[in-house]
Amino acid sequence: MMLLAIWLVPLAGAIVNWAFGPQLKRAAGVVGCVALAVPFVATILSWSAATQNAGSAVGMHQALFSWMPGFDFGLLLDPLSLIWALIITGVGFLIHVYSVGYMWNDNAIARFFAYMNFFVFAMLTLVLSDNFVGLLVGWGLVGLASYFLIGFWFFKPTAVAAARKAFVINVVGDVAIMFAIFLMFAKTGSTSFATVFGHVPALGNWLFLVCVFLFIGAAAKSAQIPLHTWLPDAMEGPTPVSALIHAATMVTAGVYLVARCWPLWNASHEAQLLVGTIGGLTALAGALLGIAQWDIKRILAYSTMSQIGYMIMGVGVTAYQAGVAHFFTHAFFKACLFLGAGIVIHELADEQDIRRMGGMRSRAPVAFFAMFASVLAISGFPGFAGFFSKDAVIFGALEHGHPWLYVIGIITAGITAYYMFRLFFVTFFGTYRGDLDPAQVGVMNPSEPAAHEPAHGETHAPAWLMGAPVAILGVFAVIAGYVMIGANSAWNRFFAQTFPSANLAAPAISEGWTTAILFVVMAGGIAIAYVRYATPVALADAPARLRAESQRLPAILVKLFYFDELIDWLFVKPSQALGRFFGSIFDPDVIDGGVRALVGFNTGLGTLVRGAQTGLLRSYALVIVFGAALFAVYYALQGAAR
Amino acid sequence: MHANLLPVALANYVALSSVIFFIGVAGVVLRRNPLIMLMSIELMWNAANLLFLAFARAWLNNAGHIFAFLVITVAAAEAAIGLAIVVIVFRSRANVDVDEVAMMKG
Amino acid sequence: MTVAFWILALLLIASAIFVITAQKPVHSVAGLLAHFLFLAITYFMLSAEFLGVIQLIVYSGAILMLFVFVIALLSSGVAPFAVGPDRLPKIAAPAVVIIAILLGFVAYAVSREPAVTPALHGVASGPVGTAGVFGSVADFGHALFTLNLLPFEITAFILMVAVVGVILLAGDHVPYVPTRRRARLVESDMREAIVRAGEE
Amino acid sequence: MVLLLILLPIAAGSVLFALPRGERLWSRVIGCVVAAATFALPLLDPNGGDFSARWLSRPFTASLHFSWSGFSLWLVLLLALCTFCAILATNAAQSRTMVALLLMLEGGMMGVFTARDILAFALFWDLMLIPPFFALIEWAPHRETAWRFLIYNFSGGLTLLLATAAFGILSGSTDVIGGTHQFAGSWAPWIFAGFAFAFAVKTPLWPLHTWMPNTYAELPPPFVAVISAVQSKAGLYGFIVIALPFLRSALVEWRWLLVALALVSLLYGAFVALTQTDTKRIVAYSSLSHLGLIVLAIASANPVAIQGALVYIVAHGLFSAALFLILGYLEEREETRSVLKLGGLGAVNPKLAGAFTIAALAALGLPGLAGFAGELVILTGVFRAGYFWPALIALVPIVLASAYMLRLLQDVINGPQVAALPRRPDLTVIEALAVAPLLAALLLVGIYPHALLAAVMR
Repeated sequence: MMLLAIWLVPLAGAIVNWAFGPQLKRAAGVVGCVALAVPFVATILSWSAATQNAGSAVGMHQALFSWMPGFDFGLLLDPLSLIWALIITGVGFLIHVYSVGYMWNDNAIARFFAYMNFFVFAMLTLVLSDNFVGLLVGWGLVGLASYFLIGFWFFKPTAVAAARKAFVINVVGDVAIMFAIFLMFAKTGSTSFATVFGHVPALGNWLFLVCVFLFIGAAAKSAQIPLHTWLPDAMEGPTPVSALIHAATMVTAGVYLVARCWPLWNASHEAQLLVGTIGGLTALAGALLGIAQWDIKRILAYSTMSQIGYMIMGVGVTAYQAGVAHFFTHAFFKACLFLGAGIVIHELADEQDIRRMGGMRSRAPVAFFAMFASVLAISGFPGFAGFFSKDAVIFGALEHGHPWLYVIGIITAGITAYYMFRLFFVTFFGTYRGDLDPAQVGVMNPSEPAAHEPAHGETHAPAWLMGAPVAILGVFAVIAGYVMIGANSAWNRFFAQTFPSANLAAPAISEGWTTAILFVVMAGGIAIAYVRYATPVALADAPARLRAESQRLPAILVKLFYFDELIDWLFVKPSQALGRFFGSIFDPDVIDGGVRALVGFNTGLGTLVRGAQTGLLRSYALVIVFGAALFAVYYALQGAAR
Repeated sequence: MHANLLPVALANYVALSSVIFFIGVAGVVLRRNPLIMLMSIELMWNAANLLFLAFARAWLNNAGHIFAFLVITVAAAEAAIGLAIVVIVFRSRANVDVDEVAMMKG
Repeated sequence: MTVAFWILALLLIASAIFVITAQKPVHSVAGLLAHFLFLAITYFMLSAEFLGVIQLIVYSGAILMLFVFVIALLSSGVAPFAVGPDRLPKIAAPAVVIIAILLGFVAYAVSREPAVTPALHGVASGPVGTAGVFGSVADFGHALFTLNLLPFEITAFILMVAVVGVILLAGDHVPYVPTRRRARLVESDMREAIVRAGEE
Repeated sequence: MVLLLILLPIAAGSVLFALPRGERLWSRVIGCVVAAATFALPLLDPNGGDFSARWLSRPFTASLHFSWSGFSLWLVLLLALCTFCAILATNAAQSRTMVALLLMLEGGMMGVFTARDILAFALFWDLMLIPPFFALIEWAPHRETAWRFLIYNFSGGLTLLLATAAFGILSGSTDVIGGTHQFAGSWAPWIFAGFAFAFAVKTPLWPLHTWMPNTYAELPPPFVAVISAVQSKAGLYGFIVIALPFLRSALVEWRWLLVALALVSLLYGAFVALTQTDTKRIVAYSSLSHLGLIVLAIASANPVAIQGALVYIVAHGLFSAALFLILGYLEEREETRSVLKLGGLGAVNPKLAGAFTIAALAALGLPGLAGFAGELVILTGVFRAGYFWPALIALVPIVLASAYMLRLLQDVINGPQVAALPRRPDLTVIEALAVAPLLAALLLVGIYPHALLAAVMR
């Protein structure tokens, strides 16, 4: 019952908002928030049941119905899904409250909350399902919700294109998971987690293939290279969407998938190597790309990609607790960063270019303090949430025997500190630059302001609607890591029954030294950012410096490592060319041409014999007589022979 | 007349019927006037009927009579339709030369 | 009997030839009428008195009347037909050959005796009109309305279709020629015919 | 009962011609009632409805034998539902003629789906081709489309008849559908070829598909809805009830060809759909792609894949009917079918946009809607049958489907409003009612496809 409540209440909220949207208007926000508060409370109430060892397996399980013969559907709440469900409903609730303020003056507020609630339902389907098909259903539905919300302002062509791109790339992931399901079903005859994980040896040679295809799915959803290009574009959606879907929850589904399938990963060393490497590379690439961005949300998007790279690296190298821990802390500080950025964007009437911001410290103090905490957290400053989890991931890579990933992790941490503080300094320090000529700060093609047209009788939302969630998230960005202190922390005990404990030899560099190295690298990153953007000299000269930097950015970073072009040239262009060739040459000329040749042959034959059709009645009669005569002759000969 | 056998040899009836039939054929093939063509067709029908009746008499089996009866009705229907066609062709062309009515030319 | 047959045969052939050689359709009709009369007599000689009567009533009475009506309709007032030489179609020569072959076949058939002696299904004796006598009306009617009822009904249906067809065809609507053009054609042809008649 | 199913629509269709030509209300009312009746009839008596009368004794025995059970029951219901919705959506000036033809089409197809005798099947096969032909003659802008449709499909009908005759003569009886005896011998491949050609033309399968895009683009939407949703399934139905049970050995011998053609259809349709600009042609080519998947399932001859094929047949019927009806509404409102000209419809006509979105999502295989269930189970079965690469290749069109379907959807309903387009009111109640059952069924089948199978497996 409890599980059904967690699962279905958001759906009910979505249906109510969808069906009665025009009547509800702003009350849709209340419906949306309640539809999240209920499952959040229900999840907390289920805590003890979900962590207990009931019978053979940990957690609450509820079988629901047989979807198809051999495909049974049920719900499962164990510690892993509990963590996700808590973040989805808890952080989701805060973001919903924030959204009421953010969407206060948007006419389509009911539609917005219908989509948001639907997303939560889909995400809960994903994490609560006890089998791969249910997971895939949730996987697809969150993609759909993401599609709707990215393209929420459907009159903007850029938003529409971004939504399509996100959906199509996510479908690549969906079909990859589908193929993994075929493999598992063919070998184990089931799609339920329990059965598949109980028969890992049965997969035999296909184990690596299963892992690869599952990971393609994870990579598409979690924006791992080379399937990451949709995530920065997805920032076309409203900011709360970016916070909930493209930072805190949906994009971490890949982490969930790998963590959920730990028995597979534990059994396949190649898969660990693959996933760890991709995760590390993504972390690095995201951080590098974050350096060259000016759009506040795109910087955050690349940082999300980079941080998920860490998580994937963590779970990939089988440091599952560490990877999940980074998801946990990241959800708070990244949501906080997005929502804070949302306050800033809201304050500036939808301006997103940080070059045209500056001095926001006084105009948005709540955002300033919350984001400061979060920036420190994401940089891994000791004492803040990110410090504990990121440290664990990086050290885990070394611990599990991947020194290269360890090095990449440390380098990335430095870059992260640099570009996050760059964002922070440029946005909040100095003086406001929005009233300067855009070209003066290096903005060549300024965006059109005001994505949504202000409605008549526009009123201001109460300030706490947006401020309180940001503040709460900011607090969590500080304290969320405290559950992870020490080897016998609450966090590790929580997952003791879920993930296997590995007995590992102590690595060459101890955890303490790792922390020290990380701190030095991070401090270096912050220092460079401070020197470049926040010294009094730099602040005084900010417009000129920003302009100069805009012109000097390396082309490869501005072009985002040419991934978009590469995908375009490798897949999109050939597909279109093929389609055009088939549709306008092959179909009409080759296939129909063949048919026409047949027709031509027949018409030719017809022309040959049409001479006989004189139209003269009497010659027809004569021909009939002629035929009759032939019969007569035949019978005469027959008779004569007899 | 009251004997069971034919008064005249069956072969003679066959020959007579054939001759009348071929006269009908000749009429259809040689004449251009559709009315005379139709009449020639009637000749052919009747030649066939004569044969039916002759054989019926020879074998004392009245199935031939039934058939001849049916032939007469069908011939009547055919004549009616044929004449109707002649009438409408004349209406539309004021000319009933069958060689000039060649709409079915391929 | 034999003599009667030969006379009738000659008359039948002669009238048939007249039918196909007469220049005017009315003459042909007259020839056909004579032909049908002789044929009816032949039928009587073959003990088929019902069919002989039918021949007279239906053919001579109904069908030939139809021909006469059509001739009268078409030739009222104007020169009826564009009468030209009755050209032979181009394949006349092979046609002659074929007909010759066929006639040869007929002669051959006549010259042979039937290979099988037919089994007889009744008697030809007794007064005409009595039941059970071959060729009597009662005998014919019995056969028609019992064993052959279905074909008989189908024949009725065929006649009905013919009636409907004739009404459709000869009615006011001539489907494949636009009315105005048809009227123009008829008009011009008639004018031409009158002019030609005046010249003659 | 079962005869009523066939004869009622045909009779009602004939009677409708007695109404005046421009009649719009009563023809639709009668049509809807008849279609609803044909929907209710099998539901009242799901197992019954067997009618049999000896038709031929020589040279082989054949019966006019009809019944509904299992698989055909679902197609009968699908057909009745689609016809109902199509008639409801009929809004042309000539609705009388259209409704009458739709009913006759329904009757003919009912015969195909309920026939238990291959000869009767072949008879109704040809019969069901006639109403669309007349519809094309009446409404298609190009006369040759009608002839192309007729010639392609009747040549299929001819090989079907020849194969039926050969089958009957060699096995003694054609009253066999529903049984499973194996037909072997040197003639088996030829008979299979005859059946397969007919079914492949109707489905259609590459390279016999070129009649389809024009036909679908030029027929009035209610007609395309029925033709693409149900009539195209006749070929697949034939494969499943005739080719699979009786000619399995020939099928197995030639399955490499079927698999290859199915894969080509899958990819070919998807690639072409990517670049077409006519909304109806996009969906037409997507049909080529989707139905290729079902042929793949049949060629694999794996029981799981066949179950999936059944689900997908129903799913494709539902979403293609919905899509074509919606595209019809769209064309009626915007007076164009080019995606290059359309745009921004969502703001003006939100209900239309919503319905369109659901249908398009089902078509691209969104999890939770019917299309996904079919795709997943089909490919699972195909994979289980040992077709590793075909199953992998068949995933590519799913990605392409999301690309072309979203392109279609977004180009029409999203983006800024186009000033040149006329602004028309949103869906009327009747129009919405015409697509609502289809969309609801899509959702139901997507969430609980087992119900569908349970009825068939019983």
